[in-house]
Amino acid sequence: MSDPDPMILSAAGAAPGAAPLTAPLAARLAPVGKALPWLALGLAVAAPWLLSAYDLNLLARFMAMAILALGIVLIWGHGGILSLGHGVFFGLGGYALAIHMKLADLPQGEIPDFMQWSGRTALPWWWEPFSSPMFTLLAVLVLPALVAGLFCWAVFHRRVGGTYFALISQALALAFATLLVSQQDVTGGFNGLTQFSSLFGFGLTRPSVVQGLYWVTLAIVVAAYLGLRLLLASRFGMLLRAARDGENRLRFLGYSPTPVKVAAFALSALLAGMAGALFTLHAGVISPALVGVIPSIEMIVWVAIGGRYSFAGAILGTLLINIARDSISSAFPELWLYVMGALFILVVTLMPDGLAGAARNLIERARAR
Amino acid sequence: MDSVALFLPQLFNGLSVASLYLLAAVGLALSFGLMRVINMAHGEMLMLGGYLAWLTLMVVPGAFGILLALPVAFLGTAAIGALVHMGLIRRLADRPLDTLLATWGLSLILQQAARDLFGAIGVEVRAPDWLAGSISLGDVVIPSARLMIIVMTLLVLGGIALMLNRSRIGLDIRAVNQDRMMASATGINVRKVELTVFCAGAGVAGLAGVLLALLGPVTPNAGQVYIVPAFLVVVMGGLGSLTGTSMAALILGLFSALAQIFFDVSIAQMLMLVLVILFLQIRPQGVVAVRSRALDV
Amino acid sequence: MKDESTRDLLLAVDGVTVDYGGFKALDGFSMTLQRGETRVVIGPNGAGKSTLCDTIIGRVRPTEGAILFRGEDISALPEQLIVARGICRKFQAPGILPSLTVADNIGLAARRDRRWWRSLGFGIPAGEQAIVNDILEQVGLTARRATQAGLLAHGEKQWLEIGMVIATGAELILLDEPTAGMGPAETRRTAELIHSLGDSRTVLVIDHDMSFVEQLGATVTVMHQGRFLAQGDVQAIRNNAEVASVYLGHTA
Amino acid sequence: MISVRRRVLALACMASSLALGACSGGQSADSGSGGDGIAVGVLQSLTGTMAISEITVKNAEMLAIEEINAAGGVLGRKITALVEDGASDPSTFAQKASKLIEDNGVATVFGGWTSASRKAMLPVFERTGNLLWYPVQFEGNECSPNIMYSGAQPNQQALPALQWAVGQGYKSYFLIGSDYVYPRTANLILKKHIEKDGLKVAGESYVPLGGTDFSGVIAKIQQAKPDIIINTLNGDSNVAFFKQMQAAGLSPTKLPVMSFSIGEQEAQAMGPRLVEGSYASWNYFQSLTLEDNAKFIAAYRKKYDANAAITDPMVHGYLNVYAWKAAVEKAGGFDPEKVRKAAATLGSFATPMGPVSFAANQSLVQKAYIGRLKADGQFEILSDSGEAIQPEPYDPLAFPGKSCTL
Repeated sequence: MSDPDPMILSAAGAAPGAAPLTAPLAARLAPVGKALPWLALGLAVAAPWLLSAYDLNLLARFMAMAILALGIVLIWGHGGILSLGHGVFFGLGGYALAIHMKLADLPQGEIPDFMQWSGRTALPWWWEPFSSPMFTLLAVLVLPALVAGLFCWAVFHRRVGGTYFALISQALALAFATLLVSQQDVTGGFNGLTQFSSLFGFGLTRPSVVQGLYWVTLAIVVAAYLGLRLLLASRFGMLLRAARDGENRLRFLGYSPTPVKVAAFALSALLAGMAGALFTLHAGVISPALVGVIPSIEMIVWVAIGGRYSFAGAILGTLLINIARDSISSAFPELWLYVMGALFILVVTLMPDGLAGAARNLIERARAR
Repeated sequence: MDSVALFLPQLFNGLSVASLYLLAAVGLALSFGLMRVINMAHGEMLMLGGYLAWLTLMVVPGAFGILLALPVAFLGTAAIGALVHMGLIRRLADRPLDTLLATWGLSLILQQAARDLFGAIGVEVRAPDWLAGSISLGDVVIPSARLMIIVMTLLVLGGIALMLNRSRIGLDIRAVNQDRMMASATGINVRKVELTVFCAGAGVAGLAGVLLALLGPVTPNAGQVYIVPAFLVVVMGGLGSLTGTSMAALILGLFSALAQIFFDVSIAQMLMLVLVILFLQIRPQGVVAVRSRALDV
Repeated sequence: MKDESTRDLLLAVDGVTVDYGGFKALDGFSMTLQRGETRVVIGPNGAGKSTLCDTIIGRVRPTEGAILFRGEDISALPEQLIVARGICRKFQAPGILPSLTVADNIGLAARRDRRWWRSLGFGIPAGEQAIVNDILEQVGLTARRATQAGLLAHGEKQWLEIGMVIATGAELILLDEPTAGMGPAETRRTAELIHSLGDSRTVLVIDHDMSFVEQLGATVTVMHQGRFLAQGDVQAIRNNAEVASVYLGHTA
Repeated sequence: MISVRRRVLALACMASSLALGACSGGQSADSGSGGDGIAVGVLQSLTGTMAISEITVKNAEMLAIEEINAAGGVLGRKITALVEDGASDPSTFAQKASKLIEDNGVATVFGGWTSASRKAMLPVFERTGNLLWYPVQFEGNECSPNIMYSGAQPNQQALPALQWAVGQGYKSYFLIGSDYVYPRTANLILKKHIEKDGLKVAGESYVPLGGTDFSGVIAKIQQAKPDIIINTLNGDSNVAFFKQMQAAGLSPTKLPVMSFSIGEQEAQAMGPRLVEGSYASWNYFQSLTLEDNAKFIAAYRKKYDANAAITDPMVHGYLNVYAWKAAVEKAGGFDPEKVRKAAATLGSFATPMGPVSFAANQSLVQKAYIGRLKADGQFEILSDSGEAIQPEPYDPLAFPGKSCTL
């Protein structure tokens, strides 16, 4: 991919001591611009007091998804790796936590109901360690990253191209979802896993717990946002962009681009796994319908529309698309697929930098005037 | 279950599955070799082929109808292919991953449009009696429809090979495939070549749609079932090589059929992906590697 | 190699053939480079000059023959390991990293520890900052250090890439048409730059521009159809009838 | 100058404020339970793979609501139906259920089709203490106080079908299904019963949902040579299956097929020619000659589509609304807790499928019928279970020692 990188462009443009704003409009906007992010953060923190329980739950789910979107910006926008299989890593995180919660709810010696009606009489061995909260937390983080790292390495170390990667990752999403459905006796099959009552001893229906989990999600969004920006500014970020712009050039400078890509991909999968676990908490269900081909590609839509180079854009895109889907699909169910298809085509062809790019252009135009 | 006795019929089934994979993949593979883009709406060309067959049979029912449906589907989907290429693919030249996404958006729209036009539940293309029966060879029962698929695939394959190796446009295609800069410098109209290949590929997918309709319902998401295996065939086949694509389709088709002797279809699907990834470890350049000087930095 | 001891032999290309499905871009080609030498390779289009570079840095694998660097056969090593051995190449089309700044481009090239996990830090490490400043000065891009490399003028990109190649600290530097698209003044500066590398680096230059070759004043090797044709100083090559016919034959 | 960071954060702000705006906008749609209306939720998939089936159930539920309103409502209050789309996605069902209950304050919800959607909604109903009326046959093994299950339990559809087949003298059974929960669990129960009866399970195969390649499965069937196939395939897969069976020379008249998911609508869509002669087991067939049935069919066709096929789940959806009305009236109020207790003690009430009642385990006591598909897409009813069958959520043979504790 040789797309320009507008974010870096403007970062480079904003050299210390650059000319002060002269345009009165921009001058008037500046304090607003300064205040807006804090206002947004304030509103987001205060959301539990401002929103109904249902709306808060909705926002919490979307925030969880935004964590995944941040990871996609890292690998797609800045690493040039298009993954059509991030649902897999979302699912791994979600299922890891779901298995723990299922086990936590079980009376001594019992096995989950779906295992019984699938003809099983004992827990599968690999369920056992998930009864430990520590192991589960570790699994939520490590498992997706590990699988993603191995997968990414297997494809890229033999220098298979980016388009191939996209296609193979899509096949991975299909295979993962199909496998989950077919191994009903250990995965819950098509129904997925649901009916959780507590997490680490906290009742999930208690309002204080619900609010607390929302804040935890928000904190992770903010932390991931800041962390990723820091990472991008580091030499690692430089290497990643270099691998995107000139993989071979990087090789001929003596670097091996594969581990850079693998590390970035594993990190984005780790974020996806966290997102999956938090989503499972908020939605109360994880199922194959959330991890297959279609959901995986929808994740790309959020980022494409928000702006593939912009972390804030990805958060915005995720929230917007999901809110729009929630309202449009209720009112005009048939319309939703047209809207999504058309949005995809238009954004990709006409504004590849997404909303964040459009907003940046507007600001720059205002500044130039 | 006696797996030895299942071997022969599954071998034949594997051939017919491989044929469908090949028809679905060949257009993708040729376009990919030429332009480095993948059309995610290619599956919908299969679907359109199926609906065109259905429409043809509404107008001309009976045995003749299904024969007429083949050219109708080919030309119809090729025409749609031309629109897709001119309206979308060409605009996104040099942005392969964006092409992937834009064509996926298109696939979504086409599916929903089919749902609105023809209904969500799908339509049935009635095979004429000479295609609905079967031939018995000892213990192996061979459905005529599947035989027809294999024969049609061989014909299409032969046609493409003839076009590539014997015609003027075939020469141009091979030239562009080798080195587009040089080809363009020698006066070959690269855009025309790309358009031709893209349309022909879409047309072949349309044919596959007609044949698919002999085996199952034509539904708005009929194309989705075969498209992911077709992608894997492209990945495994190597860049723009007809031989490589054919061999990859054969390997994957036979593999998926024979794996079904021992596993459920779901597991067989998973194993197919594992096979492809393992294969790439050994031969990342695909079954057949076309060595070319046009390496990019 | 005549009377120099093999101790000073840096690179030996030994009977290398590169076969593109019947077309031999290199056909049993051999040459050697001494430590500290500057060598120019010329030849008509399609003579195999760029393929020679490609083969040395591992972008193309020879069908036959070996490439010995300090006596070690490197023809099967991955690219980054070849670079680690001390060979670096400047490409014909400027191979810079467009979304990084000029300084970061050089900084990346100047890194001594190129393992990925050592990249988890910020900026250019203090120890390497001096090298980066030096090289920026050498290639005349100090004033442009904060500019995004993609925004440089064509000539500047060429210099930037030369700077990157030097910054890797490679002992053997391959420059593939370093003056392509440059005016006479810029060409002269490039020649000076190559001169200034002195004896510390071995340089292999590929170029068409005879005036540039003259300014370099180095030994010239002529290739034709993937084979060795002639070798000598500029004057000798100018007077070589065989070389003249090859060039005329191809330009006619 | 506005720095990049600030600009970027500004966008985040826009996002959150938009999110907040849009979210709180949702509350204004609240129609509430006050005044003279009573809000109920109708939650089916209007989009996605399940839409084709679920829309007809939604229609039947809306018809019942309309009829009740025309007749004066419930306890003198008109019913306001809030329709939501589950989009064939379990987590969307859960989300919309909680929206209906917590934001819109509905008194009860009618809806769900797949077990996955029901499983995802169940925690929402248990948490909020609301009540779901579920209209589709399912695999049992569930018993929640917050769900009224009117669709058949396995012992009201699958087992009667097996009993009939045994009675016909079939000895060797091949089980084929889509790869999801209902087929696998139904087949698990069937296998236990087939083995207990000393008969043979000739084979068992699953294809992924929506799968259309049956070459491998048919080869196995040809190998196993069963007497009858028990088919729990779903949707489009059925067309492909029957078509490829026919091409292999195994039409339903040669090798009998008993299906649990092919109703009148599916038969009509597939082209009855393809499935003619195959068997089905349901609690309702459109061809039932009952006065209430004729009335229902006429009303439905008048409102929606003069040629509409009427199916078992539609009738269950329809009767659910009437059962809720009767229970509310018996309880004298809308409190879900009281309504469900009243429903379980309602006794027999009239429906298009004849008189039925809810058992103490909140499932429906109903008859099972076996039908054979005719060329016109209607079923010829071959036999019925005689008296109504008591629902058994846990099959005693397959799941010994489990029972429903409400």
